[in-house]
Amino acid sequence: MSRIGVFTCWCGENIARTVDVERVAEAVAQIPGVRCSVHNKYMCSDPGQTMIREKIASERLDVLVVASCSPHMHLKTFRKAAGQAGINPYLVEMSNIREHCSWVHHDKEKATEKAIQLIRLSVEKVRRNRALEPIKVPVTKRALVIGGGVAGIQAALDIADTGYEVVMVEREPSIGGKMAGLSETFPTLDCSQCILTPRMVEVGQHSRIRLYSYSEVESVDGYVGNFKVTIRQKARYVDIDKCTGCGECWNCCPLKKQLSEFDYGMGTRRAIYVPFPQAVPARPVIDKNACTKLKKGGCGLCEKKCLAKAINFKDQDKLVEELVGAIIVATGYQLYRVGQDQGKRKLSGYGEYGYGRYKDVIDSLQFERLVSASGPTGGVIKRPSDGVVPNTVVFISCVGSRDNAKGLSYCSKICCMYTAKHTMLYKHKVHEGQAHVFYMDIRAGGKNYDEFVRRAIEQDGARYHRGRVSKITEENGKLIVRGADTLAAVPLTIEADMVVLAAAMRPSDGAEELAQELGVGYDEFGFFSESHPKLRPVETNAAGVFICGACHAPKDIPEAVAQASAVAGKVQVMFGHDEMTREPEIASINEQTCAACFACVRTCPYHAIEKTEIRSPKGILVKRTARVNSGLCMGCGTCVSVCPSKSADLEGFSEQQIYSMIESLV
Amino acid sequence: MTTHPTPAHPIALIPVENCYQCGKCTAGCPMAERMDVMPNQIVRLAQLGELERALRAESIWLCVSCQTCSTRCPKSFDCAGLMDILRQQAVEQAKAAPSQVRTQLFQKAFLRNIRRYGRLNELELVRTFKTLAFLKDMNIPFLVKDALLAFKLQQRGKLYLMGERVRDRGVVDRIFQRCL
Amino acid sequence: MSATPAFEPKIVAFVCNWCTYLGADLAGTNRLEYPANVRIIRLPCTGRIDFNLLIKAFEMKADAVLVSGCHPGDCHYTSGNYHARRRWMLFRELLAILGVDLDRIHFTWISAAEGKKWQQVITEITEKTREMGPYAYLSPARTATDEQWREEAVS
Amino acid sequence: MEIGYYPGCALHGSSNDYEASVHACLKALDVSLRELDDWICCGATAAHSLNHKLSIALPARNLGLAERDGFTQMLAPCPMCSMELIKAGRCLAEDPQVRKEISGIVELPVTGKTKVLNLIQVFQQVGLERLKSSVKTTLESVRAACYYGCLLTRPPETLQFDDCEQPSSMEKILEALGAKVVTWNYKTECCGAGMTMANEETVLDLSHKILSNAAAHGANCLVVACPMCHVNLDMKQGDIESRFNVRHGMVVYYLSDLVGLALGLDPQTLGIDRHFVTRPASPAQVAN
Repeated sequence: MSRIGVFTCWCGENIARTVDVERVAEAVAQIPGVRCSVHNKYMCSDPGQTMIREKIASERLDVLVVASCSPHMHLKTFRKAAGQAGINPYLVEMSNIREHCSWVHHDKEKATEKAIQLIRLSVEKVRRNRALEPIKVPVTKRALVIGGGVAGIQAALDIADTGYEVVMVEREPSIGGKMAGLSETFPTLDCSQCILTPRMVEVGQHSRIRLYSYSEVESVDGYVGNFKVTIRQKARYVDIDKCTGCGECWNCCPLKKQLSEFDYGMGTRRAIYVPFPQAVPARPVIDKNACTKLKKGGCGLCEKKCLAKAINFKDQDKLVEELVGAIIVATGYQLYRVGQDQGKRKLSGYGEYGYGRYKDVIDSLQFERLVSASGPTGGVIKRPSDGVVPNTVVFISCVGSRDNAKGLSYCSKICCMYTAKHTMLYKHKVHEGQAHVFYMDIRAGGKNYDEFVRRAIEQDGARYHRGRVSKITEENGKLIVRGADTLAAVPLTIEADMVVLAAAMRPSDGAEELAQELGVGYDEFGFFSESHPKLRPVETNAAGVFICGACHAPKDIPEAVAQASAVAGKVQVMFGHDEMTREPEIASINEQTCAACFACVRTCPYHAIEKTEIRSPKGILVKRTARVNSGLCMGCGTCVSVCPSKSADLEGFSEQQIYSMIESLV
Repeated sequence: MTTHPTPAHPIALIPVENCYQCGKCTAGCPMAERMDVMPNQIVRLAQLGELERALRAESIWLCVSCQTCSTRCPKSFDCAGLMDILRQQAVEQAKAAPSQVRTQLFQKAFLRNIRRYGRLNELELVRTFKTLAFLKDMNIPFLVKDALLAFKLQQRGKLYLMGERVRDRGVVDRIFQRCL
Repeated sequence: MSATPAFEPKIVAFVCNWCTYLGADLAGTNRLEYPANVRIIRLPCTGRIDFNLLIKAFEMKADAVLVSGCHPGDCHYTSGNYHARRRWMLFRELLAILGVDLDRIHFTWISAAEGKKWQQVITEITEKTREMGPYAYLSPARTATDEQWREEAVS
Repeated sequence: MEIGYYPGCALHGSSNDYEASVHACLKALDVSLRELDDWICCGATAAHSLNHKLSIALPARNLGLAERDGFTQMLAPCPMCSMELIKAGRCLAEDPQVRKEISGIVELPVTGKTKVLNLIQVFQQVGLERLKSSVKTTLESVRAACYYGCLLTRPPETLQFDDCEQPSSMEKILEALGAKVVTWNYKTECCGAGMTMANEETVLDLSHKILSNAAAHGANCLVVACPMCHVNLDMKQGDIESRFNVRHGMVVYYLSDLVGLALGLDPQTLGIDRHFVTRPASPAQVAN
């Protein structure tokens, strides 16, 4: 029989105002097994914790219930206090009589009655708790970074510079991500490539970073500290070790008119190409959907020209395995494809803006390439249809963002800023030009951000109209933009030469599949979920998996970089230990009673249950059984509820405990 | 989701607070240029509970019910539906803008017409409408304006001196009685 | 008027630790008042819900049971809530056969951000259950031979 | 194929050319129309502007008649009628309370289960292949601007027909008949609809823009599937021309006119000679 101590907290007035704490303590003292029932003004305070420690000693208590706030608030506090007094931390439970009782009820009688019941429930549970030890697992001190955009680069360099190895996987032929294609960045207007490319080179040359470009994560097995990652290296048809990057091949390729992905279709490339001159690795790739040799067996000119013999038309996808202890997801974003198929998520609409039909209606990333000095026009703003410099440009914000009907309900956060930047860059290049912006609200929170927007308006003369655009049509080479200026309360039609749509930020293609592979939560839009929005912003609910950058939510470069460094810090903390501990409240299988139906194996979301065989010393099969891998089990308990033979159980939430909790409610 | 009208719809049931005043309704409205109060302002007035001004606005009578606003609304707010309700209330409360009286008279004449015959009797509709309008504004050119049109229609066999009527006119009248 | 106290239904809520429990916490933080009739049993995940638990709750004189977890796609454990829902589909017939009044079982998804929804759900269920009146569930196994059972169990 | 038919007031009035065209054309395609017995007016804009309940009840009466007569599908060639009927049908289907109340008002049990079709949908049911194979005279010289107006596609959640911003169903039919279609900007802009009488200025203004844009994009005729659009663009074209001092001379066809011509029917049968703006006598000359 346990000696149970119950400690009821007043939480100042917070609990005591509606719950008669003294009466609770008296009532609880009557429960069989309760040796000590006391109360204190602030149980979590130093005097409160001292009281707990003293009572443990004086009453020889061996299990505790603290009735105060939510266990999410202070369970760790009280378990630690109990641990210091020599009680196994897992023999402490909490009753939530604040959030679930005193704060939500006004009737003192009922609230007091409820508090007593809640404590009784915890008492019934705690007396069946078992002493547990945290699970220790070894740590492989290598990190995987998925995604080589600015966030991934920052995280990788920070971790590698601390002395740990990093494996980076980038889907595209070069790292650099979206930022590599940007022109100048707000609010300082510094050149994007100038600040990014040196970092890209660092990654490419770092002795502790192994870069897999043009590769994707195929599968992830294992658990925190011990992941086994399979990486698919897509056939590049160029041996990047032999290749010197001399450029003979892409200069001789006769297929000149391939639309460049890097330029978002605004420029062209060859069938063998380096996406952009500063690419890392600065090695070409062959577009198998364009190359004549790969499609029909002709040409082969590049192979003949290559002195390094690096071209390999027989190249195939390769799978490689890497062992890592932590995984960092930095898969970034893509733009809402205006008025076009958005893949699975049935986002449709914006037929009224004519994107895809009118050549001079472009999206914001395309505009970035138009103003970029390294872009297809050499930084001269020429509209796509006829190469004429546009005299009037309309910028439309919130395209897809904040549009529940045809798009996404959230704000993409950075569009207000880059649209202001676009108007400035445009004005700086086309002095006579007029920029119009249709906006709903200007969201320019951040250091020097609002000043930046005001500069666009006051100095560079961008005309801001508060209203959405309803329709764009094309008439005699002009785009007729029908909007409204709600501040002037007028409908407003502007004849523009070009229209730039600030399309919403969405997670990259494949983000959801990756989230599922990693066991990380994601929201309805496909953005990865953090473990706690305030206190664990870069961790996920899958231990050992971290997130940074726009895969988590729309964010700008400074924020993505800050998050990336935060992730690096978390990984360094993890790698600072040779072993790591995990919560021991996990499932177990009674192998004696297991009927080997393996329903648990099929339902376990973590693939943490394996089929095993018990053999006699002579190797004769005694029985087959399921077995929990304690490194993988996260303790959800799904196996317990599906087990027909009741052989599965969960520490901390055992069958016995839950049934006796229910029984205590009589 | 767009709210579908139900037979009883006090204005309080319309989720006007869903509108975030982006102005796309005004931007796309074919009639906005002629309106005294913009569609988004009409919604705004409804949000503020300033119905008086909305009910007296000419705009609600200029609205052609083309539904462009409701169709493109990013919040799926049924602005065209709100216009309907405001029109109904404006008539009920005798607040309809005097300058737009013709539209009201036309619609009243239209309903009177179908109440009587069950189907539209175009010639009689024009006659009723013109008479009502004339009694209101004594505008002779407007009264006789479409006389020539009648001739042209007749030439094309499109003019029916006697319109159709339904057999069960009783039920039509009773439907009107129950609804009005 | 009458001296008999109003019927106060007993509602047992099985909630997951990561969404609904936190949603209820949020209701508290925001001081959203609701009837005191609910007793929360915290589970790691609704995937842990075994439908025997529901029967047990009704045997223990619960008048209504609520099962609430994370929204689809939001499960802390990736898919526990789907398992719960799938099993509910399978087991509801069985519960009906066992004589459980299915109208007294409620399923919802309440996220950690939905304190307001928790308040509404609890208020609605309490009101509904109050209207339905007390529930005296007797499992078929227990009805006739309750005593016998207990004896057997003891021995 | 037999389907129910709700002509609506316009087709039994000054838009009798549309009715002639629809009848002749569908007959040639072996679609027989069974007119709803003793149908009443749908109430149109007047009802939904002045009395909401009436705007449900009037179409609901017709839906009740259709259910009584066992119609599963019913063509309403006027988009105003079809929209009102569909809207009422949705209201009825969604809410049992409404069903009960309205059934009482209209003195007929009504559930809203009858599927109401616009003219384009009937052609779609006939099928493009069938249309293609029935062509007797290809419409080679036709360069049509297909005009949908407001009510064929809006409100989209209620009507669930075609893309409300870039509809293409009429184009597909005309292309199957060998006609050329032009890309233009005013496909779904409003022509002023039922305001013809009460607010003529507006109608002339809006319709003028539509006619101009169609011509600017190289169309030699407009194609509509709405009697009100036809009134505004055809009958009022003279007024538009004198108001804006321009010469449009734009022939405005009903969709069924062009289908009929392609099927070898003569313009008189299709009622084309009753249009205000006329030119052609034979299909070959349709668009000269």
